Amino acid sequence: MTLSIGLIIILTLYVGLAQIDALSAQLGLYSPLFGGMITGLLMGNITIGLLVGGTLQLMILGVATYGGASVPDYLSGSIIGTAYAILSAKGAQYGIGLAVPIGLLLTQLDVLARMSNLFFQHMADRHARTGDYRGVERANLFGIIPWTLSRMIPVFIGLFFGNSVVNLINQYMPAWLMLGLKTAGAILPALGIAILMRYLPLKKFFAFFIIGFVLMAVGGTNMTMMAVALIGLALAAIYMLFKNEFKPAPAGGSPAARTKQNDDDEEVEIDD
Amino acid sequence: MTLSIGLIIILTLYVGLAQIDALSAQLGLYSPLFGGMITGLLMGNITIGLLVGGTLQLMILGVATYGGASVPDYLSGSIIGTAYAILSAKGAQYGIGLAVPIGLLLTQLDVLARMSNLFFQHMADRHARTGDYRGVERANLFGIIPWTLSRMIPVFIGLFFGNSVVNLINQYMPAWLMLGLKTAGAILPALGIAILMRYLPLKKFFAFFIIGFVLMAVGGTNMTMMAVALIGLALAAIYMLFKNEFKPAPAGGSPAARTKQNDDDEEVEIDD
Amino acid sequence: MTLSIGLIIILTLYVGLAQIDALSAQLGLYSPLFGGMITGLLMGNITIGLLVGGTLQLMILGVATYGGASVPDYLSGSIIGTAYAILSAKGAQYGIGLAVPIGLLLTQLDVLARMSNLFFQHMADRHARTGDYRGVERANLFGIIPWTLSRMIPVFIGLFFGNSVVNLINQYMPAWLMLGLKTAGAILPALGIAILMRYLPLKKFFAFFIIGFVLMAVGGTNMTMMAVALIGLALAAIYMLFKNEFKPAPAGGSPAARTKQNDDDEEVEIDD
Amino acid sequence: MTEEKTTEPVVTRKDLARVARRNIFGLQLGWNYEKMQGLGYCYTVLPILKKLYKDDPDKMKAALQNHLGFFNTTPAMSHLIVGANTALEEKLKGSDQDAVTGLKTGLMGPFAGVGDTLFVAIYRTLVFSIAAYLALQGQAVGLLIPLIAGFVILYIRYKFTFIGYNQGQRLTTEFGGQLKNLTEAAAILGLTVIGALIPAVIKPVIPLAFNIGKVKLDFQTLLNQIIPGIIPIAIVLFSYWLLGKKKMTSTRLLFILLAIGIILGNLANIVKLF
Amino acid sequence: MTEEKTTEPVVTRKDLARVARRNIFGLQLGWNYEKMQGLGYCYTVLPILKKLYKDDPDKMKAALQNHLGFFNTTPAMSHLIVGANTALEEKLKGSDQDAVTGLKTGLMGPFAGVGDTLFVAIYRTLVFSIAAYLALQGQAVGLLIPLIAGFVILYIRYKFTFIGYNQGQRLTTEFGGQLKNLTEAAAILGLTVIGALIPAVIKPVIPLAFNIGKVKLDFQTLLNQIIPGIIPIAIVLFSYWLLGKKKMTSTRLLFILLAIGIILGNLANIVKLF
Amino acid sequence: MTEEKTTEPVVTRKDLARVARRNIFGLQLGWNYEKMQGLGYCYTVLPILKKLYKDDPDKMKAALQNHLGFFNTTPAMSHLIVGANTALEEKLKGSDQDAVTGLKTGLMGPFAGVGDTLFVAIYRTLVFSIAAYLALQGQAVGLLIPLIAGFVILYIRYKFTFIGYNQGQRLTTEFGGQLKNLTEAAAILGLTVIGALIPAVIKPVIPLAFNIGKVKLDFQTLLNQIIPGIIPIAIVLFSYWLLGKKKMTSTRLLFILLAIGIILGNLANIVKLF
Ligand SMILES: OC[C@H]1O[C@H](O)[C@@H](O)[C@@H](O)[C@@H]1O
Ligand SMILES: OC[C@H]1O[C@H](O)[C@@H](O)[C@@H](O)[C@@H]1O
Ligand SMILES: OC[C@H]1O[C@H](O)[C@@H](O)[C@@H](O)[C@@H]1O
Repeated sequence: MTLSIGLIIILTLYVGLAQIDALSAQLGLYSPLFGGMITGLLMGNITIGLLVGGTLQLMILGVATYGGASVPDYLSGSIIGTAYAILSAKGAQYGIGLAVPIGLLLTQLDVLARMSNLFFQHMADRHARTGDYRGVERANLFGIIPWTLSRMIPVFIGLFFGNSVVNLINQYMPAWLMLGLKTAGAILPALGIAILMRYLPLKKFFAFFIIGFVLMAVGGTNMTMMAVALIGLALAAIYMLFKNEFKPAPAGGSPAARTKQNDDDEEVEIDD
Repeated sequence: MTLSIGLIIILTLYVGLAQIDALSAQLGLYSPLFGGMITGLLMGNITIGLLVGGTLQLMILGVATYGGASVPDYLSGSIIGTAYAILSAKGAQYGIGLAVPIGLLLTQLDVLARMSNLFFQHMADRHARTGDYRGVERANLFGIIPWTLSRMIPVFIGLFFGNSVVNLINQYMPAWLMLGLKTAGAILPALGIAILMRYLPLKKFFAFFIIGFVLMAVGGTNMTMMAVALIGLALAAIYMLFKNEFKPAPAGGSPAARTKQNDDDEEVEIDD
Repeated sequence: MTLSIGLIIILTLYVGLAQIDALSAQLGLYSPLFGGMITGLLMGNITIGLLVGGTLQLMILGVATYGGASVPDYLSGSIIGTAYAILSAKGAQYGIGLAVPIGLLLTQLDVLARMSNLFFQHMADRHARTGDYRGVERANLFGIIPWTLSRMIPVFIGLFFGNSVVNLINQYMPAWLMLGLKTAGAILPALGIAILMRYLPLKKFFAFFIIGFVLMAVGGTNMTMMAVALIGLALAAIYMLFKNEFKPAPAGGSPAARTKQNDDDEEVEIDD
Repeated sequence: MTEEKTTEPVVTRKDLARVARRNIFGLQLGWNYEKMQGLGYCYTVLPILKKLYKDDPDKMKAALQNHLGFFNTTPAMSHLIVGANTALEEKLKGSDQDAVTGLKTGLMGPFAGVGDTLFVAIYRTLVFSIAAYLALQGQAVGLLIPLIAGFVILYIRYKFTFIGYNQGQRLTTEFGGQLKNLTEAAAILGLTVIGALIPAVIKPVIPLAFNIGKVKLDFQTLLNQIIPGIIPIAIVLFSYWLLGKKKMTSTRLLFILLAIGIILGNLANIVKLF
Repeated sequence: MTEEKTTEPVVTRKDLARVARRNIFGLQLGWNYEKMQGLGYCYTVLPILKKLYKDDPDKMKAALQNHLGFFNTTPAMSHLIVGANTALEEKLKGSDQDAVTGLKTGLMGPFAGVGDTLFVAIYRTLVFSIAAYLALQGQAVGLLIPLIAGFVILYIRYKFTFIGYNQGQRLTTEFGGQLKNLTEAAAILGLTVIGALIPAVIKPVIPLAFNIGKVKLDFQTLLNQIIPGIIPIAIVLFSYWLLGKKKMTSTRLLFILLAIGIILGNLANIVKLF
Repeated sequence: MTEEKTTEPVVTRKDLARVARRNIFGLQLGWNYEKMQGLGYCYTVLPILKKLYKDDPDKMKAALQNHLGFFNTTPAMSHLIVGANTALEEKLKGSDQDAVTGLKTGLMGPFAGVGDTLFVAIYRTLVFSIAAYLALQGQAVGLLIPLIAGFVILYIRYKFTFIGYNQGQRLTTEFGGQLKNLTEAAAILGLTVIGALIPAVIKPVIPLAFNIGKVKLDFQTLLNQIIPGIIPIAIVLFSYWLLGKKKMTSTRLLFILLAIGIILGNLANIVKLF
């Protein structure tokens, strides 16, 4: 199978739109899950798209651009990875194996975009000094250009050379690596989960983490994530019920102090 | 199969006795569950009796004669419905489908009985004025007559004409209605459950409702109602344990005030 | 199969060592579980050892030498019982059936050992009066002799006459007793569990007991003890979390008083 | 027996037991729209009236007319009131019928609130839902649950007469608080059971499947992958929501559910029409 | 609208709605390492500035430069600040730009803390983990979850502009307390889901079995008898522990996990080497 | 080390370590009905006595006799007392043997209560019940649980000597409170495990079935439809109830359970007799 130029252009436009979504409405187009699904859908194999996108999504679950940090671009990764997986007919694990290094590599382009915008900030500063508010407005909108190009260019290139790249890999990738990547793909979601655990108040509320784990682990075939989520909701509601019913009236300022303490506990710095 | 006159008389006597049970000892004879079971037992098909009685029981779960309200007479309904189901050999759903309109119709006779008793109240008032306490006593006991007749007459008639009614229905009931009633029978318990939810403090304790639902929904083949009830018991005990351990000493009158608030939340009026 | 004299000596030495473990480091060698397992291992049938040891372990779960009480010697019982079970090739239930009376009988030797040590206590008292601390030291170490002999002698004798005893039993034990002992073996763990329930604050925390029971009872094939233990851990953590968050500051001395009350509740005397 | 009494009691254990029996049997026989349980209440306390006013026709007449007045509460709770009433009547000996009426009408309202919740709504949920669940699985043995529980309640009602007699007018405060607690705990248990009842007894089979390419997708199976029991809970929550609407009655809801059932049951045929 | 205002308001509902839309669309378009969301913030509040300072070029210049200054917070929370800022700006009419800056910089820090936890960490866990879980089971329908939730969040962001405008400077105290509570409840829910996610999505197959006599012992089956999911949880806890180490970055952890995966996947062959 | 001390300490870390080892090994070797752990206690603290009173035969004699007196507590807890005793002995240098005795006899009682609950009842439940459960499933690996936990406890005992030494007489208040909390949490865990143990390890097969018409009803299957594990829990609750009776001993209960087992096992034959 080959990628038509039309499809390449559509996916390139999609990644630009998705990047704008990431900055503004955040409806989800920007997520690897959507990236994989849409690529899969357009290339006629939605299942592979869901597997690639879903796994990448879980890997990046705890990773976020806190404070403007740059994170691996698994959106572009999921698009190119899904495409390669379908082109090569080697299954989702193959696509994940490729999406990961691509996503890591593209981290740099995010940095580049954030730096390029400095130019528009300075342009706006100049307009501000003259009171030209329309100029300030324009400067902000220009920011769209670096943001979208930083995603559209690599995706275009990646898809355009897709066949050749895939052929190259197929020739040189050893069997043990394929086998290994398969298992690696199955454990990589641990990454996103572990990072997330660092950001949530695990020490205070570890009991609920255990309950969730055990329910799913021993729950059998009927157990679903939604079921566990409902139990989690019930437990949260019970916690709030008890808090409302039993909490002694706080002496001035003490609850703030208590919270601070917990925050300290959890604020572990992770460099992405 | 036909109903012997002896059986009709026994069931008629039973419904009279059951109505007295409903007013006095409330051991359960008055419940559709018993009505269906006993009719089924006497007619040689206890399973159908349990299915008809059980479903009607669940439909009326949240319905009660609060304040002297009249509710559908699903006791008589369950007796006649079970009898028709067995007579027609068309299964429990068929019996449920017939019991429902019968029960609704008979609501009116409950009203009639409650009105007829006015006569005895006034009789007692007259005796009271003369100090004839034996007369007052008698007046109260006379109340048994309207109460029991309001159930015994319709049940007798319903059973007596059973065969003809069943034949009529079988001739004219379309297939889609039979099919539809089958599914309707399977969802009708939602009625009693939803009404009950209006009478219980669902807003305050919805967490436990969720837990019960999820446990049963995902619990697999080993899960039983008794198991969930035990979990519910444990959760109630934990709530009381915490209440005893953690509840700050209440300031004068405040707990009453708090309760009032909850009551307000839940007191939704439902016309039956 | 017969027991070599070498094996008999090794097991005799083991029970001596295990008794010292019971008094000092308490690593577990003293437990029927280890007794059964090691005997089974050395005699080439570890599974039977685990079954005999495991069942005896559960029987003695709530039994402990509180205050220096003498308890059935199921350690020696598990060694001899496992050996007999393997020698007779009649299965674990057979071994358990024999281990129980043996363990009960040997209770007396524990009493004897504790009495014999009086001799060394008095020896130490004499040395103390002269200030001979080395003598005191020696007196304590001599205590090892009664303790170990009280286990080593019966185990040696039991194993030495093993074959003859087993033959005797096989000849005279009726079928119904064998059948009955099998079921008895399956319910005997109730003994240890019930005793333990008397020592734990069941009245206060019965809710958690129920939860544990229901989880395991309806949990299906995936449920394991470790899973329930994790849930128990989570519940304990939630209890402590709430205690920290919601407990009103105690007035002077009141928590002690409250605890006392609970203790009273639970302090049921059981004679072993 | 209560500290308020001065002379020795005339009401014996046997009298109280008799009143308790009459209360169980007779309270609601004469139920009517004017005085509701008024007739039955008078019937219930008659043995006491006879004992106290046998030789005083005027007091008897006054007492009879008084106790024939309006009364209505949860039958189980009425025992407490009858007991307290007896103690008061015995003490006042007909000297103050207003005090007696005040006691009755003051307690019947709040006791109906607590009692209807605890002894009707929650109690019936617990015993009948589990019994009905077993019945739907073809097991008649579940009927023992309401039967046994019924006898327990009878025993409690019997005891209530004595508690009411001994506690007298302190009933509302102390005893009321305990009942509130019990009601709350019972509500938690009841709601857990109600939640479980939904997937256990509402089991529609929805005959709807799509063919996408070669794969046949069964609608219900698909939904159950989100969470089993999603259709039953949706139907119940929809019913619950409807009941919150103005003008919605349980009878109307019944017809709506019947309609939904008929539609769902014929869904496969309905879809084919398009 | 707040009690602090004296003259009638000039900012209309329509103005606030416009600001809300700009906030959603434009806040981060010009994101840069110097002022972060500063450029976007200025863009967001421009309609207000135009309305207030159209006829006063000096105030306009000052306001533009002021609002181009450093700003950074969770986008969802920024609406509250923008709203409060608007109310203050309307009241002060440019008389005290320091007060405005103080409001912005004072709130953005704490709001970033709460907001990144609630609207990023927990929110994404909930919607994306369930969606990804369904995706791994081949169901695209799960993608509706983030989509629908996304629209809900948009609505909340829209409302936040108005809440910020009405609450003014009281934002931190009252509203902050509510958000803390919500964050705590959401964290419980989030951690439950995270715990469940581990055995649900981490599913390595470890090809390792021992032959003891005639019995074949599969390593993974054996471990699962202790508790199913023991391998996934061990991998996650190991990763969690590594992340707590100095010098450990998520990228390094990625390579470690890749290595572990490759080793585990080839375990059968590796064992044969010995 | 504690604030009560004035002169520099003579007891070294090495001394304390030695005492801890003797405590573990020797405390109960000389256990007897007269002084219980008295002989072992004297053995345990001997290194300290030697160091302090080597050159003072009178004090040595007095100290020896004193420490040979009655002593009894949970071995794990004894370390705390030995530690505190050492600190006091070092401070008083034999000047007040009554204070030392007071410390020992004052602490040993309450510490036995907490210690026997935590380190015996609950601890053994947790480690041995899970290990025995795995053993009954044929897995020897479970024996590692008590073994590993045993080493952890050894480490704790070792530490307790030092904690006792440093905390001195403040032991009862602060440290006691922490232990109480731990005991409560551990009891919750223990009771959950005990509850689970019942259906996991009590598995009687009751050979009883009825033939009603053509249907064969298996007694046990029928009961399990109410709740699986109903027979095991009934047997345990019955045993628990019996143990509460006067004159009931665990040995008697053992014979009762044996009898029940023999009856249940032969039930099919017994029923045939009638
Ligand atoms: O951390 C606060 C904030 O920083 C940046 O502006 C962005 O990455 C946001 O997504 C984030 O919420
Ligand atoms: O509501 C109070 C009371 O009213 C009526 O008397 C009857 O319907 C009772 O069942 C009910 O408890
Ligand atoms: O009860 C306190 C204590 O008494 C004896 O010394 C021994 O049996 C110990 O095991 C126990 O802990």
